[in-house]
Amino acid sequence: MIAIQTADVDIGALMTAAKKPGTGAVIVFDGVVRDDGITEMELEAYEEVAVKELEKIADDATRQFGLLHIDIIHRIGRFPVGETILIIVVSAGHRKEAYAGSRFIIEAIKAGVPIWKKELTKDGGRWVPGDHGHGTGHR
Amino acid sequence: MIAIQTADVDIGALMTAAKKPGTGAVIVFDGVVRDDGITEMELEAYEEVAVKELEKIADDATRQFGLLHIDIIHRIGRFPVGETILIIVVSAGHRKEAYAGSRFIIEAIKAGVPIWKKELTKDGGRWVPGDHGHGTGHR
Amino acid sequence: MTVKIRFFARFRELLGTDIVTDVAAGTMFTHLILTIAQKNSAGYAAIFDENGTFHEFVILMQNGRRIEIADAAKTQVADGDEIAVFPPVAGG
Amino acid sequence: MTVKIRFFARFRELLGTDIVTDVAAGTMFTHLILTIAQKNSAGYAAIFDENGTFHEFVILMQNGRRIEIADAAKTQVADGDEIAVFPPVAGG
Repeated sequence: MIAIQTADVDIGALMTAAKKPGTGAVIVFDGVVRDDGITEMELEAYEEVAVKELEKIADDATRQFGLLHIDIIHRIGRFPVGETILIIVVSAGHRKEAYAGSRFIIEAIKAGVPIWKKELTKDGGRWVPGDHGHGTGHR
Repeated sequence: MIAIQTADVDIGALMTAAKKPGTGAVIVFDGVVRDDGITEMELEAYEEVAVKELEKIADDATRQFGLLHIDIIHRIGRFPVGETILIIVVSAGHRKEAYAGSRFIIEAIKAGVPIWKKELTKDGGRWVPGDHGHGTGHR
Repeated sequence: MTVKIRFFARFRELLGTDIVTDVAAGTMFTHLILTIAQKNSAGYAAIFDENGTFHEFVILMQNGRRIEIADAAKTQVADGDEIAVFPPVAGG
Repeated sequence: MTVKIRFFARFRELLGTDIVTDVAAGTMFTHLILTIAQKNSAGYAAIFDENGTFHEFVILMQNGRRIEIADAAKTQVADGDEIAVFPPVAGG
């Protein structure tokens, strides 16, 4: 499942569904709003394009690392500290591919998917600076 | 929580509890009985020593990677294909430390914790060969 | 003909988004955005330098496909196009 | 005096485990395990080579602490000891 959504994610259900035949390792990455002296985090996406980019990243990861299953759910909206903003679930036959595939996906998301984050503080807010010169990964 | 146990694990509850102040990334490793033409996997541990080794590994990982929380639950008993046999949950401020810490823990478990696995087939069984020359990591 | 312009993040806060506008046939991408951005000087400065060239970090899309800054001045927009202009991404 | 011997995995299948046995004062680690292992030739062969030396991959513990094979022949066991002998670990 690849999605940009506001709703929270049932990680247990995703992990159960990720155990395709041949699975030996499942890795979950749970990205969380970190308490950097902020009140909330606001996330915005260019949804149609972001979903396509996430699908492309999942295809690339499947091919490169022989993954058996991938979920990427990126949340948008406004969330307090501690809340999940991104879940990546991957399964593979062996741990090496699972770790490498999971890491590949998060780095690709950070480099090239049109999603933005604003840290809200009691004095206002600040857009998290992106990675200049990269832009969307798939041109 | 560090444990050797027969019972299954509530991963959702562990992940919620892992979100200590400062957490930005949680990584879950879920090790699963892989279908290598087997019927079941049987796991055995030298429990008292294994728990101490896991605690030592968790301390090492906390120190080396600045982890904020660690759970390691290794199951023993007899399990069908697809069943969880090991759960590692780590949280850190940033993804890099979380991935590295998680990987460190699984490699240390494989190298040095007194746990053994037997693959059961319809014709009998076969002990999974360990890593000769390593033995328990902490002498 | 009409096109829709979508700004995101900081650019959206300064200039709005989902701006549907009438344009003349033959209008170029850069010219269109220059015109729209001029309604707010902070928005203009966020996207363009003093020569009216896109800042090098600005990302441009036409119907979900990336347009290079170097090509935008000679890229025509067409009826029904969705044009997107946004700062570097920061998801994950 | 009595000691408890714990074998694990393949060694346990061949020799049993949690073997509580009376030993004379001054008994050495290697000698104790040689004596116990002799009750089953496959168990003996799994742990010792033809010279009665531990196979290099065998792991030895006395009360949860690792004993090197080179030291085991001259390591005395004591009353109440828990002695463990096992093959290379394979958890995870």
